[in-house]
Amino acid sequence: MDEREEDITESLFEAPPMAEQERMVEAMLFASAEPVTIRDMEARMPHGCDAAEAVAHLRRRYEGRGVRVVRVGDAWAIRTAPDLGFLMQKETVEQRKLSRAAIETLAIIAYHQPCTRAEIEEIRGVSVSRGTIDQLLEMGWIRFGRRKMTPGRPVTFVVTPEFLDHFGLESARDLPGLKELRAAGLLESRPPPGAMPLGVGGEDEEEAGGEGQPELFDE
Amino acid sequence: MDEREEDITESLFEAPPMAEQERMVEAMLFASAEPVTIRDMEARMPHGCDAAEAVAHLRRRYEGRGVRVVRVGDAWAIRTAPDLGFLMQKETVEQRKLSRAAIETLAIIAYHQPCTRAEIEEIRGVSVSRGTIDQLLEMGWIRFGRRKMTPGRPVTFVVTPEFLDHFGLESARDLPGLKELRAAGLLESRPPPGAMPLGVGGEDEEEAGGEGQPELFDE
Amino acid sequence: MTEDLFREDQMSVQERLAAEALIVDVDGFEGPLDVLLTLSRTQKVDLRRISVLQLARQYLAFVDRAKALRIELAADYLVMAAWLAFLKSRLLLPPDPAEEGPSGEELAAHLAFQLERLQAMRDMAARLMARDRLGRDFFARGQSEDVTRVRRVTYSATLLELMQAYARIRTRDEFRPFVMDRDSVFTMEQALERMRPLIGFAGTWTDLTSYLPDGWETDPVRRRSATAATFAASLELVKEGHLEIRQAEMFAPIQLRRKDKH
Repeated sequence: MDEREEDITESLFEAPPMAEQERMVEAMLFASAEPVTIRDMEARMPHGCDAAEAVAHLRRRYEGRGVRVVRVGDAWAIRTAPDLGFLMQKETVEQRKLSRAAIETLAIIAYHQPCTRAEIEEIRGVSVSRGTIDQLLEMGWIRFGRRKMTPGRPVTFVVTPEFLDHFGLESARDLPGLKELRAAGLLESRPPPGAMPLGVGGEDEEEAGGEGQPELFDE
Repeated sequence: MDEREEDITESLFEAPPMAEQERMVEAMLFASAEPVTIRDMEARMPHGCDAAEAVAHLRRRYEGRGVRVVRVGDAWAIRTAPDLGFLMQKETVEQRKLSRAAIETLAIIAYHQPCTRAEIEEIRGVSVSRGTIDQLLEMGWIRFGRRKMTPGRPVTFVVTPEFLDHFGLESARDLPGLKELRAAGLLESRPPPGAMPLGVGGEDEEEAGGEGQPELFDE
Repeated sequence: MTEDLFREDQMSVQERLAAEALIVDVDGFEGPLDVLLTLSRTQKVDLRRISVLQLARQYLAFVDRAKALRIELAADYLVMAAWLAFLKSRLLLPPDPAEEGPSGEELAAHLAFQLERLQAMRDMAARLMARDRLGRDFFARGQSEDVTRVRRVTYSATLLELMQAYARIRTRDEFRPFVMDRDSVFTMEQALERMRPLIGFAGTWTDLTSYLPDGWETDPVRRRSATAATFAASLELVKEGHLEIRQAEMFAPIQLRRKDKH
């Protein structure tokens, strides 16, 4: 603790050598089960450290080892190499069984985020059953995003860092097949021409939005 | 998992190379919640492995690094290098659930900000203890807003960026309304009591964003 | 004429069998779009090359079959059937230039797009779930280290708890907004409003009671309220620097005077 204070007060001195910074980052990432942000690491390191560079070094060092340094959104974590999963039966946590509706809803949110409830319904062609969104929220895989700037300002859903961590994704941009889907135009929202029977969205959105908020967010 | 069985039955084949065994030991020591014995490791590794030797290799590899392989009784574990303990303060934070009074008060402030103590009490229907507000202030989830321009000029409370950060919101306006809560299945479907004077005007809300006011603390 | 056309494309044996097979687990389907997607697979082509006309026939066969077997279909299945019948007629008949709205081809293209999009999302969902997953294929640190003796207590709450708390309050049965009998209450705001224009004339010390509003001096309840409000308003004006206030001794009359700005 003394070292740290010293470094803050005597910031005229240089930051520790990069090898030392790498050790610090290594210790912090090892100690935490959750991903740690660069900002968080730097807040704990002596003044003048470059945690991002230290992590980059560390990541290379662990290539091919039994644990890996992985990126999760804005943060970093150490995770075991997936090919060694068979050793870990003891650690395996019971995976909660998700319904098909929940899995599809999750995928739609991930690929279309920020995504409104009406959009989910439009894509699936059925209304989102009570409890599906609830379950995904509770698992911490989705959260509320910014409201859509469309009439009624409906709430949106986006995926969380926990989602990325769980599925081993660096960012939502790394979702499998994202580029192909975009190239095929399957992520555009295309308004249905005239009256389509599957436009569960249209009307609902109007309703959900139109009245949803004025009482709460009086403008 | 198949690999393992294969290795057990086909033990005529050689054990994996030592580098591979070292990876396995590394992953197990990392992921295990408790120190692991050599016997335990070998039981989980393919047949013919020498966990003790693999641990010895791993231990040497970690010499001088940010974490070390240490012996705990007759088992092994990965631990932070002692000189880096100062980085670990954050990991020993104790988490407690917020009391019901506190979370209700917080919810009211979030939905109605800027919000006076009297308004909180009117909505909750019971008085708000001083400790509750103090706790929320201390946690940095609420702060003082602009004084109300009503007689007595009571202080108001608003939520902070830390609050938004903790709850993964981009703004307090992204909180779902009652109707949306119900739609998401978070609320039993009973309509809210009719005409409730919800929320303070838009103007006030705008002002909440303003800077902390010096005259706030003039009493 | 349209009727004839319908009769002409009676379902083939194959379609009838396909429809029958679907009927078996109609409960297993998630709405008409799901059924359409399943039906489209029998065409064994890329979804982009799907024949929407043929698909419409297959779906109508499915609905007819359900009716024949006296299976109750949910309303949205029947809405879809009606719409597909309409679409079919649009696709079969030569376009009528006088007719409003999108063409049959446009509608068919959009339906094909919806099917392709739903299929894509299902594929992606499957790819997602098949990925290496935390806690199953790869693992986080298993051991939390107790390195320092410093223990800070932090309080946590989830967004769900926050929203549920709010919902709980807002839907509480016994909740009633507090309402007062306003008839005999003179508020401070009213008093302020009344006094502001008057105080400009109070160059000399004047008794506070002279500021009471008309009709509030006699009834004791009203008089009490008006006096309190006027007194509170006076204090407010003093605080703002517009007024001076004095009282010679306990229970003596309270007097007011305009304060001149320097």
